Amino acid sequence: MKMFSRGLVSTALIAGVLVVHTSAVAGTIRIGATMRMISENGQKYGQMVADEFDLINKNGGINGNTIELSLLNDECKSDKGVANANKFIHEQKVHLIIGSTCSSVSLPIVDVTAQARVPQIIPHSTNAKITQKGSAWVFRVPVSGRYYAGVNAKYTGENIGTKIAYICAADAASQNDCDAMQDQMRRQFNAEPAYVAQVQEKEVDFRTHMLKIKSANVDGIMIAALAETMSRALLQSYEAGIGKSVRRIGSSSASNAPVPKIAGDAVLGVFYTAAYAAADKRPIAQLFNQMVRDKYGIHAPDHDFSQAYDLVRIVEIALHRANLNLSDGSLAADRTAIRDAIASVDGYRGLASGPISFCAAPTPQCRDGNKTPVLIHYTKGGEEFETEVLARVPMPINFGLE
Amino acid sequence: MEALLGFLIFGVTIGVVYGIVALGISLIYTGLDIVHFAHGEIYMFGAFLGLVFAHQYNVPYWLAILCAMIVTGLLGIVIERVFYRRLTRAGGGYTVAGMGMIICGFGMSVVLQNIAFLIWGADAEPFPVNFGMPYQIGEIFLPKSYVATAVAALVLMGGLHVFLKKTKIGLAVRAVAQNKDIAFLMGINVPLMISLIFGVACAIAAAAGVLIGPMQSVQVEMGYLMLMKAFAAAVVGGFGSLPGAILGGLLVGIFENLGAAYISGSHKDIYAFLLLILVLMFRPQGLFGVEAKVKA
Amino acid sequence: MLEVRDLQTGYGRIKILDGVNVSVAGGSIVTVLGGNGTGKSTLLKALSGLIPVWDGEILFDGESIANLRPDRIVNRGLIQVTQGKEAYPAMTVEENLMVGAFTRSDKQGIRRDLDKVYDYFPALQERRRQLSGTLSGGEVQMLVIGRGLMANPRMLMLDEPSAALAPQVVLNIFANVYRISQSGVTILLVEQNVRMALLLAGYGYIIRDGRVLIEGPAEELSGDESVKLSYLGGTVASREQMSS
Amino acid sequence: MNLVVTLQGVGGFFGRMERTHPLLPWLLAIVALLPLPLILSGLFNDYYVYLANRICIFIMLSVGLNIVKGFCGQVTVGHVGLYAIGAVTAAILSTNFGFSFWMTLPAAIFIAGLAGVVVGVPSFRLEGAYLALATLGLGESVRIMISVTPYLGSSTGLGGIPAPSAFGFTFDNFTRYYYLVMPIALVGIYLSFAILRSATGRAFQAIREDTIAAAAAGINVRKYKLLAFVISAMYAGCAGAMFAHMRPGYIHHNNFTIIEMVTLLLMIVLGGIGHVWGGVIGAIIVTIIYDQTKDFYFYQPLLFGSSMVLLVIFMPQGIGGLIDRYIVTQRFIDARREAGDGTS
Repeated sequence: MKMFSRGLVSTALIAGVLVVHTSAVAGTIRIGATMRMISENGQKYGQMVADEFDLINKNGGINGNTIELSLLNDECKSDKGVANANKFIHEQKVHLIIGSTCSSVSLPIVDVTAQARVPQIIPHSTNAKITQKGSAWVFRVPVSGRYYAGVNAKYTGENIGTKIAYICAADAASQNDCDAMQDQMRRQFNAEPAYVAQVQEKEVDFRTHMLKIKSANVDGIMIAALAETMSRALLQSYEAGIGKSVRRIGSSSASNAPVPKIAGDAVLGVFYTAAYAAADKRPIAQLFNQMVRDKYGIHAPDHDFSQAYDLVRIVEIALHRANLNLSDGSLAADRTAIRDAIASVDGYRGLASGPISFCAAPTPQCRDGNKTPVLIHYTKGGEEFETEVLARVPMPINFGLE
Repeated sequence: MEALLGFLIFGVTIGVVYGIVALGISLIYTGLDIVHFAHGEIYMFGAFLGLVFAHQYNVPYWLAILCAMIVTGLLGIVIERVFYRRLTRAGGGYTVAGMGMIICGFGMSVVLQNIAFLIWGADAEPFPVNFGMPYQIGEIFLPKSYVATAVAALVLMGGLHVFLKKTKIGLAVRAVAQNKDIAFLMGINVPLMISLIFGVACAIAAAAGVLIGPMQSVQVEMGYLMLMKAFAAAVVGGFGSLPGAILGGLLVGIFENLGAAYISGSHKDIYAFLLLILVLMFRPQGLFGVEAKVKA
Repeated sequence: MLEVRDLQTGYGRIKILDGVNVSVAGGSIVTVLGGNGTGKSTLLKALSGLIPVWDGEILFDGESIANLRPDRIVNRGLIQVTQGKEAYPAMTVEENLMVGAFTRSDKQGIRRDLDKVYDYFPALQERRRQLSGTLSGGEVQMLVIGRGLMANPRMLMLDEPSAALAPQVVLNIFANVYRISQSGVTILLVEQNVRMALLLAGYGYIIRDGRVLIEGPAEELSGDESVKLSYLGGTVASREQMSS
Repeated sequence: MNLVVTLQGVGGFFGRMERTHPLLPWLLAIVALLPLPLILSGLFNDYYVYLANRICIFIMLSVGLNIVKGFCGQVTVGHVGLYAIGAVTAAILSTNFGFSFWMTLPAAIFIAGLAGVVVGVPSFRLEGAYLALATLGLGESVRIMISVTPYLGSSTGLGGIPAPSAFGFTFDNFTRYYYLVMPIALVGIYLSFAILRSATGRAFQAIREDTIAAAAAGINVRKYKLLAFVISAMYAGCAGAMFAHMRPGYIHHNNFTIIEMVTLLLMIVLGGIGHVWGGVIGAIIVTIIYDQTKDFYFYQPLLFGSSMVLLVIFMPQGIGGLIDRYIVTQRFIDARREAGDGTS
């Protein structure tokens, strides 16, 4: 039993050495962001978010208060994301949580923030369930996956055909895109999928699937996967001998820069829906493209950049509006005030493909900010890729809801 | 029928790559009596080095393979000398102490992956190599990169065979692999040979990495899945058998592609594990009946 | 030629040899005798550098070779021939022999020595392309001696060449060991087979419990019946073997 | 040196307690650990209570892994697969069939135990690295199965797993959940001790030291190897259920990857393989260090990986080994001092 007591005391010792983190300082708005940082773009979004908040501080802050951002990596793993959220909420006592970038991490964090009554705003997780949970504390800047599916299905069924093969990677966003698309094809055109393959999140070899798809004589292939996985699948679809006449449909991650970079010419003609097109002709979009190119060395920002940027702006607006006390005792009240302020954002027009509006009810209608997907296709592959906007489709507010 | 031929081609092209990596794993096993759990990361390093040579220094593809092999081989020698040597010197065997080697391998794999991330970042890098138009056999397209992979695998295999059977150093390597004490008594510098074995195994893995680059692009996380498949290949072929490793690779490649084609595509990655486990359970010495060292 | 002074060594923390003194003159045949577990093999391992020397000295040609790496010791011409079961079973006979010549680079000399080995042991020449795993026990013993010779040794240390072999075969091998010795190679013979070893050798040591118990010229030792009976484990068996 | 004196005083106290009744010190420990959430949230904040919960789950995992690895000497790297099986079992039973925690916990333990049989059978024929490969393959197959099967959560994960409740009391926040997982973890540690001290534990150790000698001594090697795997699998299953029911009640297949396995390995290596308290010490230290180094996320794998490599090379016995050595030395000094006192 000696051992036991020793164990106990050493535990206490270790706990005693721990650094006690910042307690509340008046005049500071604390924001915690959890993202997948172990990826090149993730790192850069994170950097951009941090830079933008710095800029706000340099320009005098918000109503005299400064913003303190703390950025943590969740590796796109739900348990790490939940741990980060808890750290933000209980240790750093943040007023607002930004994150996560992965649907499978955002999903559980929604429950955490709902229980702890902390506002959460999501930069780019598209899984429809996130806002369908009915939490009053969650806001989503990006377009929900169900809108993407509606637009993709309509375009596919009317212009390409209804015999579609699906390759769905095992991450929450892609899975959702895949399922929703099949659902929409059924609903709009009464079309069953011609072939469905479930693959690993980081699958590298798709050629067997492609050969089977080839022999199924399909009109189009939907590839729902994260950027690297998708680009491999695109390349290998040509290796398997599927010609250009079969159109490739991407999930929203097709907008990420690695897709044209890795897939090269295999990306030509691939179309997808996203929340932002670098080919956007508006001056604000051109300015943004220039800024990202100069500051972060990215040829053209994908919609994840634009959504992160819009998110910062929306947070800025909301914080300006919120009546914050920022004292130790007012944490709960401040969190509620920020939530209500974000909910009051109406008709924000930034980089996003359509106006972003929130409202108070804890429903997807109120909490999915952007409802305007934009249909894009690639006209040039490689690092210096080019895209073209095919259509901008405002969706009816109740679209795809049961 | 043509579809079957297509599946077989895919199985063979990926299978030879599994086989090459398995060759290295087998070689290390014979030479050092350890199963190297960080070999996937060595393979990844090789792929990245190949990319660096091909795109930053603009050397031709075949030369990039060679350069990557040399640099990765040296890297392997350093790792073996600095870290593994202390463990293997303490004696092989897989008692509680021998468990250290496995854990050390896992730790090393995490370290190497993190270092590669810090150097090259997390994003996948394309490895475009222009091989020209694919061959066409009936309805089947056969990209030249596949042919190049198969040829390179054969060259490596043949080269290794000649090295081991026809050269004096190769003879010494085999002697060390079979019995270190006697090799020592014959005046062979055993520590040097062990380093050499490790270096050669790492160089071979690098070649596999560069070969697969054009097919699958290059990414920090690419090593793990390859390692699992290569383990399966090495076990199926009989651990410690060099021709067995290549045959095992082909078998795993074909098995998983046919499984994906005719059983269920979604479970493609499980087939290799299934094969690995079945072989381990019922024929631990491998399918091809070659003499393998089964450690107790 | 070889001087061992107060040699202490062992495995891990267990001391096996506790101050052994052995001396071998150039050109002679010296035998070290002892039963199982008396430390004979440990002595050889320490001499060829496979295990560390704790204390004491090993002088070869007047130079200390204690705690040198085995391949360095081999380079000086001191070669250990291991027991017969330790050939490389997955290599051919000739490959086995070539492993022995690893330290050498004179192709002509190697060729000449190969012929010499085949001359000593014609059976090996017949089977030069066979895997050594297919050889009989006696042939493997010949092979490992031949392998030792391929290193062009100045002194050869033999570890129980008679172990588990038929008397006729043992006779053949010992005859060849004698021929090797005549060609100018110093021999240190470690044996359990007392009678044969003492017939061949000029001087003998008997070790027990990690120390030299008795030493002397071979004729004296072989005359000393009490030595065999009291101190050599397994002598009865070997005497029976002899008489059969 | 005051610390040492205190340690010995407390140790002696517990020793006396144990002589009174073997379970007494454990009950006392539960009582002593009861106010921990209050202390932690008072000294620091609620986040540390959350960490305490995580630590309890990791303790279950690493103590279980230590039984098969440390006590019995079998190299397994498929432990996260069993953990996943426990978690998924609990999640499906509670969300799809409405079972309560008190039903899902034994079910998870049972199903994981069954899976432990499957993982254990290869150990009859395989040793060392071969066994590591087989268990790695099995563990990874479990994860892939989960990731491609919609019913098992697939990529969306399984969410909405309810918080356990008993007598109208719901364990729905960290402080409350702590009072559920802390006793379970202590029971886990106690059972691990009990197993080690029992005839079964001695059989495990005999197999670890020398399988052939153990068989020669009449130990049914297969039976005990299998038993070790099954017991460790049950620990993993229990940890899985504890993890699944913890707020926010969400599991995803990427919680069970090889990286988690490496973290587990680091825990038992750091704590000391085969050392009774090894898993506990490792789980506590690794969880806390992981948390404290969160800001350096780019270098965390480097830190963990290199500490694994260096530990294996320079401190293979881990912290547990150091403590053991300290205790042995201390007892030796005590004995000598007592002997000295006796003569003077």
